[in-house]
Amino acid sequence: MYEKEIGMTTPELKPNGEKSRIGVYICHCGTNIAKTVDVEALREFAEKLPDVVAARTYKFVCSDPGQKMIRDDIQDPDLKVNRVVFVGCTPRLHEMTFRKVISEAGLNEYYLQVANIREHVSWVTPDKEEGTEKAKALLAGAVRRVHEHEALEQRRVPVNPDVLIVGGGIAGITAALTIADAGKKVYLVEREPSIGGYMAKFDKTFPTLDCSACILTPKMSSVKSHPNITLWAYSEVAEVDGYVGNFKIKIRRKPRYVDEDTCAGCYDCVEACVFKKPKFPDEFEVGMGLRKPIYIPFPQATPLKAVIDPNTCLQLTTGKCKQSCAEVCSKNSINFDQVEEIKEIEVGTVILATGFKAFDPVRSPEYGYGKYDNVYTSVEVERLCNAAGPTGGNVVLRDGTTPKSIAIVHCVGSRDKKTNAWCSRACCMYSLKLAHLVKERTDGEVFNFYIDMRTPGKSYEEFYDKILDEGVHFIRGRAAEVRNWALDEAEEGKLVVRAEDSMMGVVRRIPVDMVILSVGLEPHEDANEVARMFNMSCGTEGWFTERHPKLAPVHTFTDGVFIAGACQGPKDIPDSVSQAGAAASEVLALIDKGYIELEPNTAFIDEDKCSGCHTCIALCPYTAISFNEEKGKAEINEALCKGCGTCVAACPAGAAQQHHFTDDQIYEEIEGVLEYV
Amino acid sequence: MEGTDMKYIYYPGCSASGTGRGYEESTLPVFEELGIEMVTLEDWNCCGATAYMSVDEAKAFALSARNLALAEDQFPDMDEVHIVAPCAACYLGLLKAKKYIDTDPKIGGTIRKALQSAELDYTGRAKVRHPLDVLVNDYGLDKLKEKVKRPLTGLKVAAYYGCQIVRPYSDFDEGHDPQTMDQVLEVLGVEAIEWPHKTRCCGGAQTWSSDPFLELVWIILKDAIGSGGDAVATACPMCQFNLECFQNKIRAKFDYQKKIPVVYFTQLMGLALGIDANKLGMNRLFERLELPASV
Amino acid sequence: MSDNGSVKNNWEPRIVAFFCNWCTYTGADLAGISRMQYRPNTRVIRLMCSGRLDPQFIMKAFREGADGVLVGGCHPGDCHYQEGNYKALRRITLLKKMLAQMGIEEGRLRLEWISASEGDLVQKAMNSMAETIRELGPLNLAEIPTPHSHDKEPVAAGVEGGA
Amino acid sequence: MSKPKVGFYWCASCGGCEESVVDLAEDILGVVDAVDFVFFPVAMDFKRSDVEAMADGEMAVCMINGAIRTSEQLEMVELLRKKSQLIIAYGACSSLGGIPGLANLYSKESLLKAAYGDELSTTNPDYTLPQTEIKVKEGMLDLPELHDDVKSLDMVVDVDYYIPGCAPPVRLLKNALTAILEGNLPPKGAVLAPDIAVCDECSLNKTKPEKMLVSEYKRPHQDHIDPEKCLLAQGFLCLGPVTRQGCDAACPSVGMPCTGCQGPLGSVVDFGAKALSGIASILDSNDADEIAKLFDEIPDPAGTFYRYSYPKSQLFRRTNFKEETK
Repeated sequence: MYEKEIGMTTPELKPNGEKSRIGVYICHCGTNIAKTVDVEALREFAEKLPDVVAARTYKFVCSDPGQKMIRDDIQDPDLKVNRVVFVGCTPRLHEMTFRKVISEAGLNEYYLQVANIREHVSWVTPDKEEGTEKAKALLAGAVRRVHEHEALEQRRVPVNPDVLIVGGGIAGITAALTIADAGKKVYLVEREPSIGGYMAKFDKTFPTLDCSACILTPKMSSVKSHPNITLWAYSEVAEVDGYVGNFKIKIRRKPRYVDEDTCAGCYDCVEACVFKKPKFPDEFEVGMGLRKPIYIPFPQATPLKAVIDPNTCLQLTTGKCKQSCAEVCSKNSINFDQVEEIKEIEVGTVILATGFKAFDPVRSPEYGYGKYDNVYTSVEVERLCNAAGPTGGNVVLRDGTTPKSIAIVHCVGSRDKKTNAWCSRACCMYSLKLAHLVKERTDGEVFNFYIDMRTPGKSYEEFYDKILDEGVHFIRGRAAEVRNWALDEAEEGKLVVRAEDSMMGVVRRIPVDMVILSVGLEPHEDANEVARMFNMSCGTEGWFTERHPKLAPVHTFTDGVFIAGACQGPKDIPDSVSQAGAAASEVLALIDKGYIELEPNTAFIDEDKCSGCHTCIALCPYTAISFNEEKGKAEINEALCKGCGTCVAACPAGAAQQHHFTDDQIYEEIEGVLEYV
Repeated sequence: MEGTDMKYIYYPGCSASGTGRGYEESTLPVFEELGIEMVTLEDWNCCGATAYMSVDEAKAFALSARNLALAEDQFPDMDEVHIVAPCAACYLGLLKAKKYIDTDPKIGGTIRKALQSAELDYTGRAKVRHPLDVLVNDYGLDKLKEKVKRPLTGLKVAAYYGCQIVRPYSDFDEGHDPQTMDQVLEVLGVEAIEWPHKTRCCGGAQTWSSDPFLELVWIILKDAIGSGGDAVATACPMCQFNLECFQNKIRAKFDYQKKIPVVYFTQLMGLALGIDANKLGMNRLFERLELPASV
Repeated sequence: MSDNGSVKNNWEPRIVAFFCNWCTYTGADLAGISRMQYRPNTRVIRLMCSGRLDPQFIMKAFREGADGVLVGGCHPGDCHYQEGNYKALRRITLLKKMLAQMGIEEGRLRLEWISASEGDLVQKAMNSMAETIRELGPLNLAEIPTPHSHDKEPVAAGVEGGA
Repeated sequence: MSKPKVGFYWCASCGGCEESVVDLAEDILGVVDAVDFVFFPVAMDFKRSDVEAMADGEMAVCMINGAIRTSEQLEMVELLRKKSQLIIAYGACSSLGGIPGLANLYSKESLLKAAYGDELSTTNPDYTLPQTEIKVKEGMLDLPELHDDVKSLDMVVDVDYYIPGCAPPVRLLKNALTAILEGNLPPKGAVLAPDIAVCDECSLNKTKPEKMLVSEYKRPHQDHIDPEKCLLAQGFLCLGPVTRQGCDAACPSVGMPCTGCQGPLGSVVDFGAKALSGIASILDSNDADEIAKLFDEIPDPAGTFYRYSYPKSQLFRRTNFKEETK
């Protein structure tokens, strides 16, 4: 009963019992260190420290001979060095190098400690005597610390080869096909009833003016037919759990009220709907066209399935409808009782390709959008230009007449402190494209109001030249306002764009029939929630933050989660596609490797000491700590733990500890840096 | 007491006793009627407005800063001292000075030094407010509605804000399509007409010097009238002056026959609150305001 | 312990710094790479995150002869581990209050937010910390009495300075 | 064979430790059968001379409670150390310095001034302070001298074992006695109580929310305490998570927050600092000003986190510091 009832403080045993035999290797780093630190004095000092069996200096310890020097001491039958202190540059430079060196010599790589006397001493301390003294302190700290080091192994967790891709725009589609073609299983989740994103709305794409549908729709259908792709449209990510290699994700599938498996997309139900005429603003047509409560977003929609809008369907709103859609459906696919469904999937990696949102120009009232009928957004005009659009490709005003003069206002919701400070990158080019298309379709006068013309990209500038030759007018200066008010007869019944022409240095009033606002690209409102769900972050503007703006543009700070396309920042189609490719290959690289290596400096719980006080649990930013009810103890999932040690510092019982940063290791270092100098 | 439980400092500015007299003569009784307590800033000085600002910014800031410092001095134990500056130029001048002193260490340093030499100190407690801001955001339109004794039903007014009270430093209303004055007018029973030139330039001080600027005034008047306004309501002595005094010249220059009275929004408030027109300085108007029979 | 009791002219403050690996430690490396010279009084101990900082470390450092302790973490919102620096902030705020009661001047414990790109701030912090401590003088903790130290002379004598 | 001899002595303490012996209730008879009490000032009439008369190591064990503050206490414990094979620091004061230890936050001078000086409750016009000797008609008498600081027992003599608590729970006393009688003692220096915190044996622990975050700290008088819910979760500053168990969570289980009398766990080197870390970490705020404001509700951190262990803090105490005037 005794030990059980009276547990007690026993003096700490050193890890793995054996006695430390420490080797200290001091680097001159040419003159980088030797110049302001007396390395010889340092060596003599090191020799006298407890358990130090070898102390050597060398010009460049990181060089092959230097590395050999260390290996030899470890393997020397008399010296038997079993702990190594490297005294030189910052551990952030060569810790890995020397870990490799000592493990090659048969020592566990974590029996190494680095004393940083270059960045922290020789380069910042002019006085040699002072520098040497400080170096001694740091060296002693390292010697005392390495004494406490324990043998550790890097941990490997297998990577689940399945992949989740969020967002079915051109980026998501490209990534999905690339990965699926490589033989991996892909879940593609899209919020709208059909994939395709913005590209599906366009008529032509710059600078080649090739038909958007012609290049996109084949990809969409191969997504549908691909054996390795599970496509869930009209669905959203509801919950994310787990970590790189092993995510557990819940997908919310919104009810279509149409059985997706049986629906043939034959339009019979749409024809049969009790609403004889389309009556409600069509989302896909961004309000330019109308649809019925039951509809198919567009002819090439993927999946090509009907969907019922619960807010306008008589049956679903009032419960009173003769349900002619259901009657006519030969497949009995209509199901008014359909409810939301939650799918649980397990994947190893995730690509977010959630894209962007077009700026809502109501936020820039000076342009009169929503006030004047004939002020349109660029997206609306994309639909007007589209042969499959509401006007069959004719660019006409709301009253059906063809505009004789059109103004295209650049940078609406871009490069504007009042709304969005950034350049939306794609607008100049798509404005040029629209200029071409509306001119071609209306033969009217087209005026572009721009701040700067930005055409960086293969054959973009050439495209600009082409449009110039077509006789489109360009006025350099941000448009101040769009008003329906006439100063003279010429302006009567027109929209007047007022802008400073900064080339001529005058304010100009240009009366036109139609105004097209080239709206900028914005992050989605819920970008931050999505980021939080995946434990990553958004910049202040709301774009997803990449791990490194230059060297890791598709990585995020959450391992295993990648980003592609405009969700990372404004992008045109070519850039989105190439980023999607990059993200896909990062994913494939991880899958191909098959496992993830984790630094072993994770936290762990000494169960005998844990009283189950819960202090640590809420402190973990990675929800790596959970409470084991039957044991009544906290548990740390080492695969989730990133090794910050916050829980360790907080644990009131000292039951939580961190490998490679244990209390004892740090106490030793504290004593070391203070005791001898 | 009724009104807001806040206490405000009133900054008249030079125009209040000059061309803009009608503005003060209507603002003070209106605020009194509403029970909004307002005491005049003691020993106030020029706000350093537009002209000075363009000659010597630092000195202009210093002038404004002195007013801010005096205000803090006058209410030593308030966390925030709210200065109400009806004149758009004063409002902008004080606001601009405050912004730069608060945010630009260099300017802030210089100005504080200058103040110290006069044994004054500006801590940042002073806030600059426009009457519209106070009415809508502190006092509240609902409360104002209760106070209306004589709704100005049937009167159509073009609310004209001018540039200075909505751009670029103030944040109580939208910079290109402001609404606060329209809201106040609607509460008075007035129909605030929809028109695009609410914040268009009135020509500022230039109307004196050269004719082209008359066109600016003309655009505003023409649109106000064209959009069906019986009157233009302003919140700025300069705007009021420009829009009112040049109507003869404009009629001559652009051979345009129509006239329109240009009043301060506070004068309309006074009328709706049942204050006698002559006590609101409306007798000073060149173009008398005819109230519709419905009132 | 080495002698930190006597304030000679040549007395040099001894400061222990706990820097987080991702921001402040890297910032200190940058100071080095940029050859920014500063006083050598501070000895840096690397933690992965300022959130690992157990107040016991600070007490231990004082006991072992540090005259001051400097803590460096990422700026609020920038923590590599999302929120570790806030935990450090919570602990140090309360600890300072407690140390004051124990007669430890506020300046002897300092928390600084310094990012990886702010080598100049490391230099500043190192110098100004050294200056603060120099003005405050040595910490002079009483030796912890032991039966043996007590054999020599009544602990009381050496220890009590009084107010 | 003769029964093992046992001594019991008190230094700077309140007498509660003695009471805890009485808490043995009828079990005390068993104890009296098993051992001889040869020194027990509070209960039996033995004199210092009786102890001096003993041979060295004659006592099997001597339990000493109370902190060391006077020359007399020092002499006595040194004497007892000689005469006893085992010395057990009994209770919080002798193990850690205890409540008296908080006196180390102040200088002797200021304490005397407070006690004998011009406090409202004191009438001492010519400011007479405790003397070290006094003249009576029989001659001069020595009086104990007040040391400058308060020490735990192990700061003045070697201590073999510790029994924590204020006062020690009877269960720990029983276990210790049994262990001694059975000769079944752990290695020297052990604290004779389980090395795990109070929460582990606290009935309220299961009521803790999964995520322990506290929006504000309250003192018991500031709000209604729900005795069915974890006190810390309610925002009452309970030191159960830091404090060594053995008390059957006596206080929390009746709705009073734990104040830490059972002292630190084995792996803790500074009770106050560790307690502070746990308590500060779970305060649910990231805003510097708000954090400072919320901690105003802990007006006396030193007295809260070091209530029983100040002399055992890593700092022991600062010399030559300007203490805050009370």
